[in-house]
Amino acid sequence: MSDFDGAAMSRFVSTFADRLHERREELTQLDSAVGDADHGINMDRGFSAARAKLAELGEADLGTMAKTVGMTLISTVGGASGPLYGTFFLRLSTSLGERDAASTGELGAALRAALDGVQQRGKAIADDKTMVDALLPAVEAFDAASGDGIGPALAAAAQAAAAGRERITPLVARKGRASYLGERAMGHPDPGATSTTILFESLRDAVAAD
Amino acid sequence: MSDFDGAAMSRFVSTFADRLHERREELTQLDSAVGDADHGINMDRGFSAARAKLAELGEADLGTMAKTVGMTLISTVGGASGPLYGTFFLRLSTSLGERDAASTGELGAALRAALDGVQQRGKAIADDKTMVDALLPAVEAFDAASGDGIGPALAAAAQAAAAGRERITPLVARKGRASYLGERAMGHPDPGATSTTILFESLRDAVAAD
Amino acid sequence: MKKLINSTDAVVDEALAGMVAAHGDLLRVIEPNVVVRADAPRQGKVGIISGGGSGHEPMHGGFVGMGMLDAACPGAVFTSPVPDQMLAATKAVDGGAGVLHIVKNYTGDVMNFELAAELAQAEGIEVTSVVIADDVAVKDSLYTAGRRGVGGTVLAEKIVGAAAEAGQDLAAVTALAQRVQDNVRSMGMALTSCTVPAAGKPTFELGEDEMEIGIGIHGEPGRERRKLAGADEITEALMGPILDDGGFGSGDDVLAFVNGMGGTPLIELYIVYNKVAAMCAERGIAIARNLVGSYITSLEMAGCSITLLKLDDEMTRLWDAPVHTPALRWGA
Amino acid sequence: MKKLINSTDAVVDEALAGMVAAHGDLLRVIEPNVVVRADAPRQGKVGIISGGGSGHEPMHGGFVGMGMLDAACPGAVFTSPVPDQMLAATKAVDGGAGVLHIVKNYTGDVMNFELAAELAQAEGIEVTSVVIADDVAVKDSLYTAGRRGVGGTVLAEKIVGAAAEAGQDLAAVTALAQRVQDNVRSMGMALTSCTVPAAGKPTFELGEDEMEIGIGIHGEPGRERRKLAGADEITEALMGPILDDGGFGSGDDVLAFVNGMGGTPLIELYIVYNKVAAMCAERGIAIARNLVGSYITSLEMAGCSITLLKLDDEMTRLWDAPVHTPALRWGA
Ligand SMILES: Nc1ncnc2c1ncn2[C@@H]1O[C@H](COP(=O)(O)OP(=O)(O)O)[C@@H](O)[C@H]1O
Ligand SMILES: Nc1ncnc2c1ncn2[C@@H]1O[C@H](COP(=O)(O)OP(=O)(O)O)[C@@H](O)[C@H]1O
Ligand SMILES: [Mg+2]
Ligand SMILES: [Mg+2]
Ligand SMILES: [Mg+2]
Ligand SMILES: [Mg+2]
Repeated sequence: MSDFDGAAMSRFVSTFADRLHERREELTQLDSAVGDADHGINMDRGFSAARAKLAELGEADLGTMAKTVGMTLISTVGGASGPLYGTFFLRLSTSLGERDAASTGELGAALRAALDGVQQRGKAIADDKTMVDALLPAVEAFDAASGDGIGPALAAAAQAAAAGRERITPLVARKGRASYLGERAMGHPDPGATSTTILFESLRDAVAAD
Repeated sequence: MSDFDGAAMSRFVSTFADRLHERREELTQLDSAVGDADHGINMDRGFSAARAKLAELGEADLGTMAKTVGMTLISTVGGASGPLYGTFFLRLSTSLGERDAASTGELGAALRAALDGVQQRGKAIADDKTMVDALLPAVEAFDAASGDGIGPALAAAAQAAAAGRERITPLVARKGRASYLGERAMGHPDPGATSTTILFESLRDAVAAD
Repeated sequence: MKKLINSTDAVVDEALAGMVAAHGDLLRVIEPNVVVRADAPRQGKVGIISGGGSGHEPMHGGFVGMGMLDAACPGAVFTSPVPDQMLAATKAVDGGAGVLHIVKNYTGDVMNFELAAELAQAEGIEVTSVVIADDVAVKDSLYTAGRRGVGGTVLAEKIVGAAAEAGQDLAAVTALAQRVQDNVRSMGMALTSCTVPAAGKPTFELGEDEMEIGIGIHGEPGRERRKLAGADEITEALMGPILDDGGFGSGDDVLAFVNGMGGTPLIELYIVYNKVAAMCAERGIAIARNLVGSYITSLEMAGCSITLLKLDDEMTRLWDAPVHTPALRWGA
Repeated sequence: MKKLINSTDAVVDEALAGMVAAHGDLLRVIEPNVVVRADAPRQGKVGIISGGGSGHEPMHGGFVGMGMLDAACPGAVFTSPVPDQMLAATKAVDGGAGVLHIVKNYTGDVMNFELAAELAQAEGIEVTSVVIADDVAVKDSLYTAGRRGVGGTVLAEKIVGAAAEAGQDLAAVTALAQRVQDNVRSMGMALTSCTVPAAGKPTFELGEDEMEIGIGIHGEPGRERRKLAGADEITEALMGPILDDGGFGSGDDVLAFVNGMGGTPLIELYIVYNKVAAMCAERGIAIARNLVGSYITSLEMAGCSITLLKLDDEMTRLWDAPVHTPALRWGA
């Protein structure tokens, strides 16, 4: 299995866009229960635009690709997920820079930078019941498994994201709209943690498909 | 069986008020189908007020009693039925005058005057599908049977009112709100013809109860 | 039935009390339930009054104030008021120059206003009446109850109110009201029924994919039930009869009024207005003035109505004149 | 889903087109979907902008015009706008005196406005932001997303808009906006859910005898589901937390704002206002100004919110100052 390159980045974004489109209703439904019923719509709109922009962009280094995705998300999504996922990709971009391919370690550092960006932007910490609770364990699992190579590291990350999402489902939310519900949010999965889980599954599968 | 006196008038209004109250929902339901869903409410409001006013009035001649009812209806009902039923009783009043009791013939003349008043006020003719289609045959049946005495004459009137109401149910309405519906009113009984039928049944039973 | 009410009997009285609490600078309520302009009667000014069943708010009480109505008579929900109210209103606003009754064409309204006018005239007050009958969903015929009075009423009250405020006499404001009536056409539709509080359940039932075209403002069913359509198609279905019947055409100046029925939010009314504007533009009809909002409603019914009024210079000037009422306010 | 729309994707664009068609004298729309006051930028005047998801009409686009907002940024339905919009708005209204962003406190709105402010500042425009967070249904806490911005936003936009119109500088209008925020409290409730067009079904389901207390304006469920109650009891349930949290009491002058959520007719709002007025009177609180109507809505949701603002003389004077926008107009 090779490094993470432009083709992998394209497949990743494209796979994620497909799955968001397929699961648009499910994500919106989760957001109905604890929020404003738009998360699936927002993510679908943003990533279908990002995929189209990437296609327009053609060949480019990883940083430029990630920046294109991040800027597109910020300009098309709105809501909480626009700046958060936008920041995620902009930080990936800064970290990956002009590289055409990233090693497992470099990808891990970029994901870590992305996590930091999301936390700075949204000020959520662990157990606030947000996408951070899928993202943070995913990044840590990736780091822990990165010695085994990119495939296993991404598999571990995806699994950790899903586990994080499950883990926080019983909690009360402290950030995002679900926080308005108080105890009524208990037992409802977080929409953003769900889409972040799909993100890591898409990343895993995009790389594995190589 | 005696003439129509103040006690009979009281029983008549009171019986009619009771039945309107009991059948308030049914009348309103009929008005939902072809109008604005208030006929039962209107009639119940008006006749419960009229009954109370009659009780306040105490002993009085027939004209004063009918006038009290008519004025109360005009002041409390509104809608189409307020002026129409109000006029009905005001014309009864003028015709009955200061009598304490009316013969069968006198009652027949008063009912005829009431019919004329309703037609002048509302400008409806036969087959416009309004209360006139119950009132007009009732008055004619009363006249035709008045030789048999007040009881049989009122029984004939009540039967004719009910038959009139049935007869026009299939028609298109030309007056009242049901006229807005065009052919959609066909097959729906007219609310006002229904309440007029109840009026004659109440009058029949009030006199028979003597 | 889901409503913000306390009891079905108290709806009208409590809403009137709320209006007085909110707009005591503009209006007061006198017995028996008449909303009267705070400074009425005004000597020498023609009094303009209207009235009808409640459930159409802000009409008519919300139009009482400077430059519009001098008094409004709210009946029970969807039930025309009683003559006592119109008589009290007429007396309360008479400043010696006579009183115009603006009456929506419903059998009950017409008869009750007629009785009141007779009583007021008997007391020596000069009264004229103009009946508004602008609803093209109903066939115009001498042999029936005729057309309903709907959206055109709002426009008539504003324009005639301005004329009376400007000092026009009874004959002039009466003729003007009739001119508005002759030049205005409306039609409405419903996505959902409303529920009369005292009835407790919806006046009609509509399937999730159905709508009523040609409804009035009393929850009465429309002329026709159709499959639900898009806003543009609905707008065409309403505008077609309005344009035809009113003979609106190239070179006309109109006032276009898109009205919500009570349960429809403003965002949807603007979508309808967008199509109204496009249809007028295609036909060379200039929308010189417009009004978009819920001004003549049918409780919580979802739906809309469209009204077009062919304007002349005087009507336009009077429309622009200052008005200060709870529901319409400008220039003041 | 029963709505007067053509397609779920076109809702916002067509409604904006309708607004421009209706109110071209007051506003225009520039790319990327920004509603801008017709005469912006005005040299030397502080620009006031706001924005948020669509579905709350007339807020914010309906408040663009003389004496209120210079621009509004409508996002997708219930989705905060993107920074490109606020940046374009900021540039379009900047008259050299800086621009104030009035932001409702939702994570998305705050982050997107923040990004825009950073970009605008990078382009040399002075930008300040005030976050409105007046919803007492949500606990005020540093460790959460904090309170939502609801009805207080309308009042802030009017008052601050008047100050900017009067020539106050950026520091002054910013401080004033903060003063409004510090003195305003709101709470809302729903009788029915709304339906996000793109979602196609109600955001939540409520039984025929249930209501949600403590809802926001995005169809999010409230703090608590209760058995349906009468208007007075509902008003008490909303007023209690507002009065407590805001410390409103005897001798205070307030602006009382009873707001409809989109599907509730005016007659019901007056019933609620009647109780609000009674409760204030009991407590010696003087309602110096009031507003009753649907100004910050949640699509076709039935329900209401109540807002109280403790007024000082300057706020009262600015509230009374002329305003000419599609949705609020007086003195002009
Ligand atoms: N402060 C925050 N930090 C991180 N994630 C957040 C924060 N606030 C909200 N989120 C995430 O955003 C998701 C909601 O996204 P979305 O529905 O698109 O935005 P909005 O709440 O503006 O409608 C939540 O499920 C949560 O995971
Ligand atoms: N012009 C008329 N002449 C006689 N009866 C009429 C006329 N118009 C309506 N009605 C009667 O009135 C009834 C409706 O009464 P009601 O529902 O109380 O009044 P509204 O139509 O004002 O709501 C109709 O069913 C009809 O019988
Ligand atoms: Mg959301
Ligand atoms: Mg009726
Ligand atoms: Mg009626
Ligand atoms: Mg959102």
